[in-house]
Amino acid sequence: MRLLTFIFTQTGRNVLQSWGLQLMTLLTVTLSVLIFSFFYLIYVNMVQTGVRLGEELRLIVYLDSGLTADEQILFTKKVESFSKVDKVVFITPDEAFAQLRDQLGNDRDVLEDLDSSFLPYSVEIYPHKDLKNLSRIKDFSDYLENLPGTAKVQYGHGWVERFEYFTKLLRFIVIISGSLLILTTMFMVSNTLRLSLYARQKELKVLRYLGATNSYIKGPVLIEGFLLGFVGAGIGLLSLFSLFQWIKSHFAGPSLVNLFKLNFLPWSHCTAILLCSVLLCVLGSLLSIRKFLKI
Amino acid sequence: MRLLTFIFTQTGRNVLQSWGLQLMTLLTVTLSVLIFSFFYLIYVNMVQTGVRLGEELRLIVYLDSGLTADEQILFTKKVESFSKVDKVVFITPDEAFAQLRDQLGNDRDVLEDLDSSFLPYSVEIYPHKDLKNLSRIKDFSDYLENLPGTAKVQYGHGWVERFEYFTKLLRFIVIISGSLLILTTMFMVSNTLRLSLYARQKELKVLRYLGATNSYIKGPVLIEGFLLGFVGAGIGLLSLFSLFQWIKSHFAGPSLVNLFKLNFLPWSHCTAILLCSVLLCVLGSLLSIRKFLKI
Amino acid sequence: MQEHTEDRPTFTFQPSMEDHSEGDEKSIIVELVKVTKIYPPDVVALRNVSFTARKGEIVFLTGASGAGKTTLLKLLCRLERPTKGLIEIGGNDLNKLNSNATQKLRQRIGVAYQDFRLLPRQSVYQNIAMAMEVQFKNKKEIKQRVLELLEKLSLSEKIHKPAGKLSRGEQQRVAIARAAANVPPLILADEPTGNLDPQTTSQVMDLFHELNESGSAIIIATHDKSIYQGTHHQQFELQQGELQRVNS
Amino acid sequence: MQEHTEDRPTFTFQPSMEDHSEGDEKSIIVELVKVTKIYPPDVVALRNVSFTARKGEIVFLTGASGAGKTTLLKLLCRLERPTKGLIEIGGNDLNKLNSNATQKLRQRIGVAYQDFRLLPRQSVYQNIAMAMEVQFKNKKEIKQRVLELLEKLSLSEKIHKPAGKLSRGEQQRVAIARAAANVPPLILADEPTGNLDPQTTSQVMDLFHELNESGSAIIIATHDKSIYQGTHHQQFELQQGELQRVNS
Ligand SMILES: Nc1ncnc2c1ncn2[C@@H]1O[C@H](COP(=O)(O)OP(=O)(O)OP(=O)(O)O)[C@@H](O)[C@H]1O
Ligand SMILES: Nc1ncnc2c1ncn2[C@@H]1O[C@H](COP(=O)(O)OP(=O)(O)OP(=O)(O)O)[C@@H](O)[C@H]1O
Ligand SMILES: [Mg+2]
Ligand SMILES: [Mg+2]
Repeated sequence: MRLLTFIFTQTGRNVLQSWGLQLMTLLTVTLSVLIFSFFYLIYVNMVQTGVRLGEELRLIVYLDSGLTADEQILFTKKVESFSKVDKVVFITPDEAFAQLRDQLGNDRDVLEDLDSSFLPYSVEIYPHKDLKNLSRIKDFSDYLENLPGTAKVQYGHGWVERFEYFTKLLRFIVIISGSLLILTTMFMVSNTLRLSLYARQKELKVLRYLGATNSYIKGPVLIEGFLLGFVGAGIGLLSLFSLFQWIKSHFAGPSLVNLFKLNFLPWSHCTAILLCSVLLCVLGSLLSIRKFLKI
Repeated sequence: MRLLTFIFTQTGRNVLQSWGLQLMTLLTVTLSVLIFSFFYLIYVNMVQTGVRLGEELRLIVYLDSGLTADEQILFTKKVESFSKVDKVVFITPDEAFAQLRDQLGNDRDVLEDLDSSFLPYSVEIYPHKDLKNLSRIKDFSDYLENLPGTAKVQYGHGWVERFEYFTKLLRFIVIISGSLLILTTMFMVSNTLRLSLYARQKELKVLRYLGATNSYIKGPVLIEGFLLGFVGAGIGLLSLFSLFQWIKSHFAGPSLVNLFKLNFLPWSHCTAILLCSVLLCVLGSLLSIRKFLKI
Repeated sequence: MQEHTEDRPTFTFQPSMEDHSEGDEKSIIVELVKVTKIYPPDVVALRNVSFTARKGEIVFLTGASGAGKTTLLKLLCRLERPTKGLIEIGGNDLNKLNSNATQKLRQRIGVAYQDFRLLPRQSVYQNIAMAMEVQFKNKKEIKQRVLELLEKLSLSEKIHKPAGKLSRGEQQRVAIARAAANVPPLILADEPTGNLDPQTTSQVMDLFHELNESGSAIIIATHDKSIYQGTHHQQFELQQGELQRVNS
Repeated sequence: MQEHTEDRPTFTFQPSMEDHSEGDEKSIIVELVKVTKIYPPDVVALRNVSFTARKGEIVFLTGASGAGKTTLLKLLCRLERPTKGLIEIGGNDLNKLNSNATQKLRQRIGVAYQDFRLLPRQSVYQNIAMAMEVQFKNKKEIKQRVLELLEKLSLSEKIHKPAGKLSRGEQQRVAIARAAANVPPLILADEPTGNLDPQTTSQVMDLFHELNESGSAIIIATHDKSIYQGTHHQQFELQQGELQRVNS
């Protein structure tokens, strides 16, 4: 009991005595967590947007105009049975016409006075998630091309390529800046810990000379490390949340809600970040005083 | 002359004696410059892509089908005289038909068996750069709508909105992460300078006690600051360049070359970054020893 | 203190402990057997030193500058390890102590270092109290003891001043007060009067004698003849690392 | 040195300088007039101290611990500023010196601090050489002088050891050697023999006498009677901040 009381008194005293340094260390941790989680947030949202965009990918098979209704259904069944396909939708020329009108958007006037008869029957194929990859889609398209009854296979070449390229680039940038940042952050936190160590090594040494036990020295350092990690990460995450809310309210584009729906990090991730921060700070603190326990 | 020799000897000695710390400081500066210029590079490329995309923006005015050739030319003149317009292109139904085919891409089959006669005459208007802003475009479109002879004004609502939204968001993210980083970096560099100060304040004090003049103390610190800023920023920029080259060679998507053409920072910007780094390091170093000159 | 009984070192002598023999042979507190200390690579600070100090004794250690006095004292509180030889304190072989046992041992040795090792930003009070805090003494007891010591060393006025703002002589007395705070069974004082005038020196020596009477063994390394000349205490001289007894 | 002539302070006395009078009155080097030093908020370290030291004199300053000796010496090398009063060194009013002039002044005063102020990681050689390097002496001259001093203080063996690994007495001698390195016109020594045995003390005093003969004025603050008793040198005593002449 006495040990605990002493440890808490000691911690309080340390924090009060070197509050300038403590504040600096706290700020460092806060900034680091903020930056890290900011990038993580961007990454997560990017991946989600990617998934959402990927879901819109489909292949369209135009069927030979000579096919009978039975053959059409047979064809659909055949494709459906293929394991790499999620969903197959059969589309009549009327439906295709409506779709085209939507696709043309404001240009739809060009279709006035036309009817759907010039469009062929077609089948929309939503490929399985694991197929959503440029080269695989290409193979699949070639396969469909060779099926009897296929007139033409079509998918957004350009769109898929562009998307692939763009997400690849973006992921790359996020990963590179992320690693740069994590490197920098670790460097920074360890620097700051070293700095606060410099300020206190004399005190720790003297305490050892006077016979302070390991727990007497470790105790306050542990608690400080814990508080540092917890409060630092807490403030960092809260700032991120406010920032996120602000961005969201600022950029609420109704027409794009679907594509760019921004989500905050789920609770579980926030908790994980908090725990990691606490763990790292405690470990860092303990590591930084390790050499004094050998005196 | 002797002063100079002494200063250089002293600098060399300092660097050799505390090379661990010096290396750490150098690494800090390098990382900071790398991170800063990395973000700057992203920002610059983003803006360039934005400009390139913006250049593709145009409004299309469909003209009343009843207009005579003279009236059409008159209309074009009228729009051309409008100061906020860069270029006006008159488009015949044939040209529009060809364009539409291009626009439809792989869907162009739907236009088979049709001829251009169902399309109206139209005028393509490339607005002035400073008009490329969602709300202004809207106003301009309304204005055109009310011109006599206009059947319909059309522009890529969705595209412009999306683009506006996306670049706004991206710029926002880059600016926020940039400022976070600059904050962190400044914090880091000043921390590191403080750390190296701790290690040397005793020496500087003793030198003052022994009668070292201002220049004797400032000299080596100045040179060290200069070397630090120069070498640090140099390595940082070189790393960025290698990284850039790698990304570029890795992501050379021929089909997208036009849209995502990546450019490295121009020479002038590199030089500016280098100079800023040198200036900051020298200033920081001088500031950090200022208090010793008062002893 | 009760929750710590189990990890208390076997070294448990205390000032109040009864002599186990009650005869003419008092119990041995410090014993060095053929101790050699070589600072790497080749500085021989102590050479084959054997030495014994008993409970309640005062021992003076003299010798030229650089003879090895401080090294000998550092070996006793395990700030340095001997290159060869055996050191026992209160019957414990110092080579066999683990980290926590070493700390428990240090709690029972009060050391006034030659370079003081005070915390310059902490107050005089805090500097002295620290020695008692690490032993979980209670606040009231600490305050009482610190005030008493400061009174004896005429430092009462400086109680709340940071130690770094005292004169060297005042700092030296704070270091001595810290060593004496716990009334430890063994006190090591390294040049305790180097910065003190004769009057203050006698105050310090009075304190040492008082501690000695309450049962502490005291080892004093010094150049100051005035404090050992004409006393009956044991006196050893170090000459280039070799120990010689001067009187008996 | 020639490019520095213009910013050399007007304080230009040198050991070789001729006395300007050649009469029985030697030139005054240090002059304090009614100097009071109060450390904020309320520690009166010196009270109305007036004091004069002349070229080629040795002056001993005694007084109890905390009497103000160190404070007086710190005022002379401008590490502290007086609260009231006038201090002149070599005819320069210390209150009127700017930063660079202060440094030039310090180059002409050798100080052996009570707490040494050596750089623990630098070698003994480097610690002493530093004092000469800041005056842009050339390498050969520096080496020669350092070796000579170490020889005189029996530290030749330790020349390449880091100062932090020396015994306190050895460190004290390094501090003294550093103060003497430039053969400055004024030497301040604060408790220079506190950690030294009698034999080493006499080596140090020999060095001081030698410097004195070559023209340096020396002010020594000390508690060690053996170094001033029976000498003809001036002796002052500080009592709670007030200065009194003991002999003449
Ligand atoms: N950490 C160390 N590393 C290397 N050599 C050391 C170290 N500490 C002391 N020495 C050397 O060991 C010898 C004995 O040093 P010690 O400090 O024991 O002397 P001392 O008797 O206390 O002298 P003093 O009276 O000057 O304090 C000296 O020659 C010293 O230079
Ligand atoms: N920086 C400081 N701030 C406040 N008080 C101080 C400071 N330095 C010294 N003092 C006080 O001024 C008085 C004179 O101190 P000084 O160091 O001059 O004494 P001293 O004569 O050198 O003593 P000693 O023989 O112990 O070295 C002492 O009471 C001391 O506590
Ligand atoms: Mg010693
Ligand atoms: Mg003093």
